[in-house]
Amino acid sequence: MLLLDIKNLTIELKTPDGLIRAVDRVNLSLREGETRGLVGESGSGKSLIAKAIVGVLNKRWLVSADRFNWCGQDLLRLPYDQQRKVIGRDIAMIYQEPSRSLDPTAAILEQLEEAIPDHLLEGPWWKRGYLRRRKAIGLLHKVGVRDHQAVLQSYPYQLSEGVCQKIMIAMAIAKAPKLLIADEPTTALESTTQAQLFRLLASFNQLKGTSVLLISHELESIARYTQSLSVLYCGQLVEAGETASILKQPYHPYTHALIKSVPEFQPNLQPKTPLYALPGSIPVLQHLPIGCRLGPRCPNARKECVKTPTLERLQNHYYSCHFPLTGKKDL
Amino acid sequence: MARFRLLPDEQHARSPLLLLWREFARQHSAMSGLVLFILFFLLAILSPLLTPHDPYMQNDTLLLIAPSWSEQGLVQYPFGTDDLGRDMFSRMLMGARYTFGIALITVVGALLIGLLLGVLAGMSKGVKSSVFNHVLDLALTIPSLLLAIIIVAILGPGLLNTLWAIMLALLPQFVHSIRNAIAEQLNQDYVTAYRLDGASNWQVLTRLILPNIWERLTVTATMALSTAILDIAALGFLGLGAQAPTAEWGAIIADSLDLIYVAPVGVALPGLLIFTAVLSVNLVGDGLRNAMKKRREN
Amino acid sequence: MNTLLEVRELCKTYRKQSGWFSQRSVIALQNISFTLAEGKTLAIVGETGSGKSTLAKLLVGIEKPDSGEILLAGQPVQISHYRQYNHVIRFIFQDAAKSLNPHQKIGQMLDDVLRFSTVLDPQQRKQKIRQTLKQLGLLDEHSEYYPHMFSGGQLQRVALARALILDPKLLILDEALTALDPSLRAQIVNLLLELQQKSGLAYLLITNHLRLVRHIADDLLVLHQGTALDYGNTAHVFAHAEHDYSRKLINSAIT
Amino acid sequence: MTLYLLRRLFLLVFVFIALSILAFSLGYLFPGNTLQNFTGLTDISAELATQLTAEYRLDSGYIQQYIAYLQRIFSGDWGLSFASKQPLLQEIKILLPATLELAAYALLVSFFVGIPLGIIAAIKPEGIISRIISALAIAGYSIPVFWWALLLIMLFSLGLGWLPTAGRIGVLYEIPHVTGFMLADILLANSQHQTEALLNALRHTLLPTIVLATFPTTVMIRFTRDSMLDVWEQSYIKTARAKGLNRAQVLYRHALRNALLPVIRQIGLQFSTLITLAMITEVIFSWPGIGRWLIDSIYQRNYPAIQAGLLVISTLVISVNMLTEILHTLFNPLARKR
Amino acid sequence: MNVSFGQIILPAPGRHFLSLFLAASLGACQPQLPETVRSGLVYCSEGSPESFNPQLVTSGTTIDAISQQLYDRLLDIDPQSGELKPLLATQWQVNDHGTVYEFTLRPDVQFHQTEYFSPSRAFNSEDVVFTFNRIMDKNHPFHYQGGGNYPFFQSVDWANLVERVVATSDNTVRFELNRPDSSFLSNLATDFAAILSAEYGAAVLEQDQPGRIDSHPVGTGPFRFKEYQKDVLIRYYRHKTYWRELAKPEQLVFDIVPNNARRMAKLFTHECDVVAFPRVAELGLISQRPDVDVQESTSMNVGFWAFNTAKPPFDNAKVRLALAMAINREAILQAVYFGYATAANSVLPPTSWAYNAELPLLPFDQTQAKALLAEAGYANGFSMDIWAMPVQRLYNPNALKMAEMMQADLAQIGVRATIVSYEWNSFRRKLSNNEHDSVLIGWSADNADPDNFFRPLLSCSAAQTGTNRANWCDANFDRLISQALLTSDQKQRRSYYMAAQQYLAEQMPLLSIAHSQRFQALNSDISGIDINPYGGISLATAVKDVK
Repeated sequence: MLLLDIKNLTIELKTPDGLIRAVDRVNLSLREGETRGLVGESGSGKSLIAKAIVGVLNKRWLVSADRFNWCGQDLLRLPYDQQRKVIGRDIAMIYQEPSRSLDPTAAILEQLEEAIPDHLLEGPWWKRGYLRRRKAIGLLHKVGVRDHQAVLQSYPYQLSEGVCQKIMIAMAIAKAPKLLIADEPTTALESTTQAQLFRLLASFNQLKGTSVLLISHELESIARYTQSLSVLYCGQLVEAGETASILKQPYHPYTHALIKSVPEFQPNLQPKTPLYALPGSIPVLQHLPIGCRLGPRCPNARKECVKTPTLERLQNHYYSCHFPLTGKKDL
Repeated sequence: MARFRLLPDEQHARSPLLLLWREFARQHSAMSGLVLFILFFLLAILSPLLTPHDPYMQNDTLLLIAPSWSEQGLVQYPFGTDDLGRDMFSRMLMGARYTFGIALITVVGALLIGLLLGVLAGMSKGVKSSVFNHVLDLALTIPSLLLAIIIVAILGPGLLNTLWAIMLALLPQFVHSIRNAIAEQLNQDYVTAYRLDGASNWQVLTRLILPNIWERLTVTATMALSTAILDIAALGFLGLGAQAPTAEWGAIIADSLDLIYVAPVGVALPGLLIFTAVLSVNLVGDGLRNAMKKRREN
Repeated sequence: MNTLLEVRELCKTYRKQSGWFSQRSVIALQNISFTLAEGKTLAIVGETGSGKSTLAKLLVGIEKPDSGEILLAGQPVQISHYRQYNHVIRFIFQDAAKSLNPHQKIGQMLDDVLRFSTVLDPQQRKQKIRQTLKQLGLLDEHSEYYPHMFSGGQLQRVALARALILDPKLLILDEALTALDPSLRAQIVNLLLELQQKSGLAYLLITNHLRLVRHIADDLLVLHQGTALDYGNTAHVFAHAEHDYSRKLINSAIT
Repeated sequence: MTLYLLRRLFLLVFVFIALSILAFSLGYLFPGNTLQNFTGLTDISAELATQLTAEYRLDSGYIQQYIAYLQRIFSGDWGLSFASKQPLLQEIKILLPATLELAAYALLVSFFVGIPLGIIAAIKPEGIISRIISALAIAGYSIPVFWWALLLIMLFSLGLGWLPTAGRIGVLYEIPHVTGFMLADILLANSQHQTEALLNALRHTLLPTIVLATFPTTVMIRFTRDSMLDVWEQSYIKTARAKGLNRAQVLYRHALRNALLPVIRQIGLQFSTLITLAMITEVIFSWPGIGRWLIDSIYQRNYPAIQAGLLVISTLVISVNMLTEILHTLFNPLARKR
Repeated sequence: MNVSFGQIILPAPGRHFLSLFLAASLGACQPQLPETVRSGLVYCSEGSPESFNPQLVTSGTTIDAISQQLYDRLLDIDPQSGELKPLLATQWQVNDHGTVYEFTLRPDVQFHQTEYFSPSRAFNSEDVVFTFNRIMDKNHPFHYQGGGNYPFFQSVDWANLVERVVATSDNTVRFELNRPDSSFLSNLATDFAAILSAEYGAAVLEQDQPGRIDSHPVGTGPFRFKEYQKDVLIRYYRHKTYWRELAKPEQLVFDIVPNNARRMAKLFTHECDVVAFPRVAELGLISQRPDVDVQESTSMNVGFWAFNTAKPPFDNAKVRLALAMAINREAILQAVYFGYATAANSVLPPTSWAYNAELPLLPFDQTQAKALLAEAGYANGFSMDIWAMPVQRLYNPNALKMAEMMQADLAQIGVRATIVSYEWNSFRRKLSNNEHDSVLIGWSADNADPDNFFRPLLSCSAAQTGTNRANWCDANFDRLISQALLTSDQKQRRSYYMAAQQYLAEQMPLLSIAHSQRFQALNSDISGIDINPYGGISLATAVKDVK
């Protein structure tokens, strides 16, 4: 069953000069227990999508979609309170700067306990406080923090980024969410900690069946831990499908470039030889090319590319390109 | 990470200053504040040319003429005359020079001296700087008006002494603000980069730090200006600042207080002018702050 | 191949005031030695606090070492006279946007570099600026731009232009590639490689991005808490790291 | 933490020394006879002069003089007032509570009006209520306090005749001076007409409090609003909301604490302005406090009084400053970091 | 924008609502007021008293506040006729030479019972002797208390006039004079001649606090002293064993409000029951209000501009005359007195019997003034200062404004004037030291005798004591006014005074500017207060009509 089913999600920024379309008709779906990666360069709109799902975008942004279903309920058409309730119950999110995502003036214990919903505490009300505390300690152990006594009494500034991120995860899983969104969770961390965290996320997916939406601009770190992948470029979905199949055979020139630019995916590449790179730079939001936004940088671009390509499907593999790298396309 | 850079037309280069102005001009209140500010500024410069009558000339035959909107008023005296037959309108205009103009001079003076001290403090380190900081902290805790009052007590009342007093009283906050701004700048990567490019301390200061802090300085200066206007007027009102015939707004209020029942205009009008002047300065300052914030956000 | 830079037994200790009288010493670097030949790339890897940033600061002269020597082309130097040594060593900051004065046009900024450190006349400076911009794939009109008008990748090019305009022999890149998006990073990496091949530039790459290191670095130095653990040919260290910590670091990136 | 407190204390001592040096040097800076400025005696006979000179160490170096000055300050011998010939310390003891009382009311008003309004203004920053609050705030921020006081007097006292224009209580009520705080003294006076006296005192207090509270209230509004808007944009607020807390919970548990912590500090900073404004307010409402006394002293060239007034007011301001800073640190884990 | 801030009219419903709100929140519950508050009277005065002993002072402010409230004199002056009336003395006899006066004292007059003094006996002749010996006798224990200056008595040359004061019995006192003095009885009737308590004097001496006799007064007057807060208020309570009809108000408070406008405001808000010296500018406005009454009376006073004749160039009569002629007096009358005053050609007001009506009013002639200056050798003018008193007085409601006008006038003849003003007490101190060039001040009569204008203001003895603001000592003039005192024939005296006035007009030690009327504003529920043309006000008879 589809947990999340979004069709033609559009997110626009209100500026004095008019609306700027930062996310352009993106489709995104997630099954129960699935881990999906959301990849794109910075500014491609991946964080916006995540925030739109959790509903924490501020008023300067305008969100619209043909369909925005969560467990069959269209969130955008739900009353505000209802929407918050559903999201608060089912979806959790962690951010790239854990130390700033924790309230600097509150002790960890307080913040962690606050994240534990009442309905998960089984016991008479007078034991709630004790249970809550036990649960908080348990959560810390789950995310691999052993020295719970010291950590619980600490304030965020006293802890390292890695521990903060673990606490963020502990807070996220406290309510046993159906979906965990991780927005660049490892950017601020040391490389040795990064792997640890990804493994942690993967283990929750496997043990509890929690769906995970992993957002990153580093294709190589995401590819290892996700089952499926969505690739964004400049607010457009360029390709989506199972991770393995995309890595094996990308249809879109951008995905192709992305894969080829990472030395790790090119085992035969000699050291100090040029990497594959698309020419040009990412356009700024005010000056997006019409049609396919990769157009000016695309090696295969032709005049048809001024029209926005539609999302095509090949088995479980979606792509949006007029001239995919393999396979025939009927016009 | 995904913070969007909203870039303007690539055709014409927009300097940060221009962006600031664009954000500023977008706020109606800030713009009206600016217009008023310019008006007061022009008044302060041109008032002797604009006054229809000599603001100090007493006219025994025209005592306490009502403002021209009242039935007993005369057209030549739009705000009427005071109890010595002096034209209120002209006195109000001259007041712009004394209250607003002197405040402006005070702030500019304090700014310049503050810049000197602030740069010295900001660029130096160690024990000297720590002692300096403590002295500065002390000076900051003493209210500006109190400091001004003490200085006036030493020097004796008078507009010129007020000027020195307020300048001295404003100084600590300028030094503080400039020192902090410079310290902040010195921590920036681009300062290090500039040094690595071969820039001397002086070049770092003049070509890099000053252009980068002057916007903040302007905001500090507007706050200081509103304080200065209020302080000058308050001292004038208390009889410690501008003395009797001087057409300083605060002094005029104090002067007219005795006639508050007969001629309330003498209290209402200068007060309104002080209020408007301070408001215009605050609107500009607020607008500037908002504009800087908006520019940063975009 | 000539040795461009040699570092011998470099030490640096920071003193921090803690309380009124007591001082706490933090050892940032301890006996670091390495050499770098012309046209080669040395990568220095390590986690935050390993001392790699301190090393960079010592090398460009922002800070002075407590002991040890830095030799340029065999000559011991005190790198604090920037106008002289910035013709040899240039520094690229982690965040290009923060290393540029927001109130100055790119052209002016480049012009300032030349004014401070060369004796070129305005005409020659203009010429040099144009040439450098072109070399880095930027346009002439970019010199009329303010930093905020560039996108991330372009800004890194501008930063490179600023470094290269003095024709240095060595670039120190402090995490300068880490924050870039993959496709842009590839572009910049290509650019760096091209420059090295063409003009024999040497790079000192400070990073914790080991996959990239494997691709572009000739030598590798692993730093941990101020001491050098493994030092040698990149491929060798990757294959046969001596210290546990080095292995852990390498494994975390490669598995 | 102890170290921090010690350090603050050390700073306080340093600041006080600097302040006392300033006050001491005023004895020389003021026009007129130094001996007179220190003692407050206007007619000093030759033999008394020799005696006092020895006592005040005016014949020795400045440092000895300063030490003698400090000794006098601590032993409570502050000299006499030129104007009343009364010991200054005694006068100040009577006057200071009146100022403190007024300042305290104003501060309370600014707290209970300013902070809620600031929060309301921050909740919908573009809304009409928020705009009105902001406009009021900037107007209140710009209004000259003496003019504002006059306007209110004209309206409420002269126009409508509801409220008195001067003093702390009707002059016909005789309230013995015990604590110096009028309301407390009335309650302590234990007369059968307490209620009437209390109401009378409240009527007298109302206008000065409103006038004095205007500026700090607007500062509070602006500060709370900015602080709140700032905090509301922080990631941890988003985290809290993603946790599933509702708006009120987020506001109460996370936003408020973080937004109000800097406000505590602001009180300390505002206190200095408050005292200055209190001086003007006291003059206009004939409030028998230390500010009015100080300004009168300037008219009267009462140098010993000016000297003492400066010392008292500045010490007060600095102590309050220090206190709020310590409170701020106590409540704010982040500030302890340093 | 036709806003009159003085009377802001709100629409009726709003007004009602607001007043309801205020009444509810602050509750002005009239009926339960304590008696001291209910019948208490608040008199808003224009300044602080200098002392609580009338002997030591001259200022009208002090006299108003202390003299008739706390003390009684031997004699009184009938405000209507100006004749002498018995007070503490029930009757008196003079010998034929006019040199011995014998007074019979009133029995059963009680001194105040206060927190600091309980009298053991009633008033008797010992108190009279004590009181006047303090002034005359340099060996009196209190003579030098408070500086040893008794300005009024010194100005009338009391010490040389009175040989001695003897208690002839418990209730009779004899004054022996060195020479006859026609103003002697009038002087005893002035507010300065208050009777102190000898017993209290002994008590404070015993406590070694002699200063308290002047700061914590004990008298026989209708009110007793309670407390004094400098520059704030004086509080009196009713003297419960007063020999005459008890004072109507149980409590009397002098609320010290130096600022004119503020005093008016307090009147309008009923914070004050009686207001001294309402500003003449606002009289029209006050009379429109139904809740406020204005009392008016002629008053014997003069406002003048005195030159410090000891200082050059003011020692030159031509310079003084020139300065006087440069002043536009008419304008001053309009702008400062708002027409509620008559131009003065002499120090004596027209109501005095010695007034010289033939004396011409000094013309306003700046050309001639210039000519005179040139004659005196100051063709290019000079710089001077004009001291303007910081308080308003009957004789000069706004000295600062007057000074500003004169400053402008003087500029026309090339004299550059600086205006100087200090707080009132410092002002008077500095003035007594003769630090001024010229000063704007004035004089209100203490009794109906013309001598009260000449001797305190311009005699040599007054120049020594410091009430002679012109610092003028002229043998010729002194001779004229002393001769006038030696005779009791009014016609004869009058001719001397005429000559003296003529002489003053030529010498111009001071320029008499105006004689003004005296006003007093009070709430309409107050009655029973009359203005005395000879200074001091008595509030004992004031009745507050409580609703």
